[in-house]
Amino acid sequence: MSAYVSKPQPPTQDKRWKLVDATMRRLGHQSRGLIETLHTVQEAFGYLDESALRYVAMSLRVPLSRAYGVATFYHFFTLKPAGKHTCVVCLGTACYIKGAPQLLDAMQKDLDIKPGETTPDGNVSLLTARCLGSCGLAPAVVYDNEVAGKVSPQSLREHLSKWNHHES
Amino acid sequence: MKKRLATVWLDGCSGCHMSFLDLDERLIEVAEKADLVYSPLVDIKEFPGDVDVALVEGAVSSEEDLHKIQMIRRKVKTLVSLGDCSVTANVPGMRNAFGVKAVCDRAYTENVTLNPGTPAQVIPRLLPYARPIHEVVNVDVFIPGCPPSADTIYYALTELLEGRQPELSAKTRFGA
Amino acid sequence: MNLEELEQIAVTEREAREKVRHEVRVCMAAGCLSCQSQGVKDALTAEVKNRGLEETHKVKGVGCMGLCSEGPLVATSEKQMYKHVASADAAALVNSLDGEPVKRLDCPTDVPFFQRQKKIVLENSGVIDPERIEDYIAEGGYRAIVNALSDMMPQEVISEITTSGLRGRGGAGYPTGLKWSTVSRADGNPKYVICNADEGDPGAFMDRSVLESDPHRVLEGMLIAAYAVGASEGFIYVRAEYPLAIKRLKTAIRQAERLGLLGTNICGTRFSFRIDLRLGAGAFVCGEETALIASVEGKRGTPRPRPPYPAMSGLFGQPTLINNVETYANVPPIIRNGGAWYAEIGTEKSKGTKVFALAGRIENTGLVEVPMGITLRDIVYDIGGGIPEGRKFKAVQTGGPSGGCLPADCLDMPVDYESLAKAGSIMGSGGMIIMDESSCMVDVAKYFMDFCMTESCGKCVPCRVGTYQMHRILSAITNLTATEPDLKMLEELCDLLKNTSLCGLGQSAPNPVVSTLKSFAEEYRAHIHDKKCAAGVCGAHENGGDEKSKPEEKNEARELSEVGA
Amino acid sequence: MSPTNVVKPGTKPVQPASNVKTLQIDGKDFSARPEETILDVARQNKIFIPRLCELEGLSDVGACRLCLVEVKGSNKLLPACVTRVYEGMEVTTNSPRLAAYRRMIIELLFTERNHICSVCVSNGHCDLQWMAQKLGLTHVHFPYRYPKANVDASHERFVIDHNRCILCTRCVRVCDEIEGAHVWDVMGRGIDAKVVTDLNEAWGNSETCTSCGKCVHVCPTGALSEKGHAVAEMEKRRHFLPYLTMMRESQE
Repeated sequence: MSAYVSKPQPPTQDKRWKLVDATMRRLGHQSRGLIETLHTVQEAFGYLDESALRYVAMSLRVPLSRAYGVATFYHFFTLKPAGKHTCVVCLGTACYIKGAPQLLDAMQKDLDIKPGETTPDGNVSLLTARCLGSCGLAPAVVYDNEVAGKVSPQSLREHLSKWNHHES
Repeated sequence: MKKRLATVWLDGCSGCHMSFLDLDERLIEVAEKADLVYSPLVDIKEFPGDVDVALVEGAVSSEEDLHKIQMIRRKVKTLVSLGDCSVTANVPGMRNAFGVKAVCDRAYTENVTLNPGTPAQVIPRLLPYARPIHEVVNVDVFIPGCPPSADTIYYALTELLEGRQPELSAKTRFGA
Repeated sequence: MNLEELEQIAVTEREAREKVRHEVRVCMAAGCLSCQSQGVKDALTAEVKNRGLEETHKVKGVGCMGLCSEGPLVATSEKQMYKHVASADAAALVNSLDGEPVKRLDCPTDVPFFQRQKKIVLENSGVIDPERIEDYIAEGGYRAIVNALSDMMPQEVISEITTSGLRGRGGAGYPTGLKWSTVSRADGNPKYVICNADEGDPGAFMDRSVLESDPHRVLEGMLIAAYAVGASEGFIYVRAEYPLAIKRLKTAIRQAERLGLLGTNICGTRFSFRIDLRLGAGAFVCGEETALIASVEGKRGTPRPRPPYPAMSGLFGQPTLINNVETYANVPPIIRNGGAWYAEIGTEKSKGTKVFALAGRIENTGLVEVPMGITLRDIVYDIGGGIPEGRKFKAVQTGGPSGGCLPADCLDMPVDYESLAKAGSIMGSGGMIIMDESSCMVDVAKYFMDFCMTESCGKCVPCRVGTYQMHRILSAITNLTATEPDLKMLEELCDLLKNTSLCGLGQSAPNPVVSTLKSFAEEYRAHIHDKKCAAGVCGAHENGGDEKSKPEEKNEARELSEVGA
Repeated sequence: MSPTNVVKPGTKPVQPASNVKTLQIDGKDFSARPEETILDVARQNKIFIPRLCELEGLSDVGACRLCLVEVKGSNKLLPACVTRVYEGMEVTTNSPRLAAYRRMIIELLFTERNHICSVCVSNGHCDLQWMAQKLGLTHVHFPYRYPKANVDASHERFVIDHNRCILCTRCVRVCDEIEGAHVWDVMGRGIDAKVVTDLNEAWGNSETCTSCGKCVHVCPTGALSEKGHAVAEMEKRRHFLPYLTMMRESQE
């Protein structure tokens, strides 16, 4: 009982927990701040692991299963760390019409990963987005945090090979 | 003119046939109305033509089942799906979530010391899924139950032999 | 802050502008930013600085100019527009300001794409710097709320909105005035105002553009709404996928707070209102108002049955007004110019203008604002410039996953809420995807069903399992393995989902299927009976990468989605 | 018709009826208090309306869609469990159209997971199975999905078999609203949604579960069961629910 009621401690000494704490403080440590807090955790750590979910749930007095339910309901949150690079292929209607499926095919052929997966070496994660809102530039891809428009399978391959040569 | 009746055993435990035999003395009554022209209970090898009513027990699990049920559908006026295996795939369908390979490996390779390996001959090849027969051919009457009781089968059969459509939902259900 | 102080800011800003001889506006909305417009702006700024022209030449980052496919776009105060501008063009552009325009970069503005538009919501887009509140004020911004606070009763504000005939721009077209008046009459304190900026339609980017180009307009619309219904707290629920919009909204809120336009006792009145952002986290269903409310409350975004409607019992059980970005963006001009002025634009039942995002197989992709009642043909061929590469128009998809595909014989139909609904689609939030003969309509229907299946929240049975079953059938059709009974089953499921699903997502999920079945039935028949796809999209080759099966392995076609952990 | 004493959770204890609404259900006249739902009135008067997610004593979610009824003047079908009565309301609880929709919804539930009645602990005591028969279902004409779903038997007394779960969320609600532990919730979404305990850990390791067993007994199918029961032996006991609700309300 007392363990539950006393103030939860961050899982590690990591400074980034201060950011998370700040968000929770701003939201008055209320359960309604769960999603905002998870956004902060995801931004700070790149993903939500069990200890993070537990800490946030305890701090905001949200049942564990509800925190887990929320974290898995929204596609923006991930429970696993992403690769060093991320490649987000937009699958919005405009991009679909203009050849996004072919981009995915190319990715799958070259890297042998499906959307949502990371290459075994942890270098590249392939993600899909429902719509980046860059429909005028269809098909669009986000390389790390940079949006690229009118992407062809060839230009996609060029970009991927850059990642593979430089850093892996 | 007596009706021509057949019973068929696909992938099932034969429990539905046992339940059919539980008609007991009513079998004589049935025999007065219909000739049993094909059945695992009688010694006839070829499925004959012009069958009025066929009761089919079991799911469609193998290439042989598939071939059989398609052939039977062509030769039968009223095809009856008898029992949960033919209506829902039931227990034979429990392998569906795992895939054929895993199931065969478990049965023929893992934990087997003598000649491990899935037999390639004699045994008909399994289809990727064990399926209810109505997913493969058109079915006219459904009698769910595991097995349907003798009373249910009797009711359905007498109605069908009299040319009426039985109303079965009040008499039986999945798992009954 | 009062009207005089506001006017003072506007005057100061305008005087500063007058000192500038040339203004060079570089588009800094997401579309152009993704083609390196930041570099263009930096190059131009450096060029001006190097030549020591900072006094007379001003380089300004502005919002969306509309023609996203030609970006980066640059415009000058001399009304010259340039397309595909690169950093290397900076010197040439600066030279041209006092001479001849740069011919090779010229983007003509006397074409229908610009001429046929009527800008109300987008009036400041591409003109003002979205990160400076003074720029918005100089264009008459915040005058509507300051005026309303001093001269109008809340009831009068609502009555102006009612007179204007404004209807919800999020899709369903519910009369805005009626909604406001319901919330204002509802018992309960506090009341909330929510702005739905969770633009989730795949193929729509109107709201993002408004937020990125003119965020203060949305804040002012919300302020007016809050005053009208008696709310003291507001939330903007914005997609986390829109980082730039979020950044500009945060800036805008901070600036408005600093000037006392947000906060307590605004303009010295008893009206207080604060706005907070809530970030969406990637769930289309959160566009549904009860799901959105659940999400703002920090819960899973699942809808609940209505009634009670949010107007009576919404956020935290309190009366809540929810409108979308474009609806709020229409409010300041209506209050400024009067409801009657607005009601003169558009058709009898659909007033005002609508912003559409044109995309797909069309020459001019980008953002356009047109009066209601314009025909689809005018939008596609005149404004949109028609279909590229001399191909033939096949269909236009409106309303996203909740909408439908309209064939060529609908082209002369006026664009308004009723006509679109009658034709089997919906206005939706404003995405318009144009398709030519290279698109297979069954494949398009499958694409939208895939979307609805993954976005289904899973609460109600018809939507959760029905979308799965429909997607399975559509996959079979596009794999050329489906049979006639599959088609019958598909129609049954359309009817079931429409009539029994809990929320709008499930109820409208069949629309893309129903509309393509109606207008392109022969394509379905060709797939099922002749095993042919005229567009060459379906069949042997894998598309979308989501099919594990090959056509010859019919029995494998059923996907096995992992449920177990 | 006599008004009932049962009060839905989530609604305030009712003041003496200030006004009474009269309505018609299937052509017969009834009266009800304004806070009552169509289902309340139907239940008091022994009119059958099918439903699976609803359970007396728990809050209503309107999720299974089986209780949809036709109301004159409304172009939409309305869920009886959450739709309040109003004066002059005319309700039709059954029609060929409603019957067809209800059958399809039950069929969809059967296709969603692996419901093998013949080997289920709840065979013969299952709300889904019973409802299917009641609605005249003899087979499922939509293809089955055959998902791979797991069974968690880590709890010392109980088992959850996800093959049988229909996501009615009764377990989630009873644990939250009655027991107050909120061990259960739903994870994921759409067809991949699933009930979980805590952070999707083994039930037996749950720090929050009080092992009270309420979830097991409100579960409509064989998804939640007590250990030690063979096929068809798991009978659910739900009499505690209205009692607990009543006692809780009398304390307030």
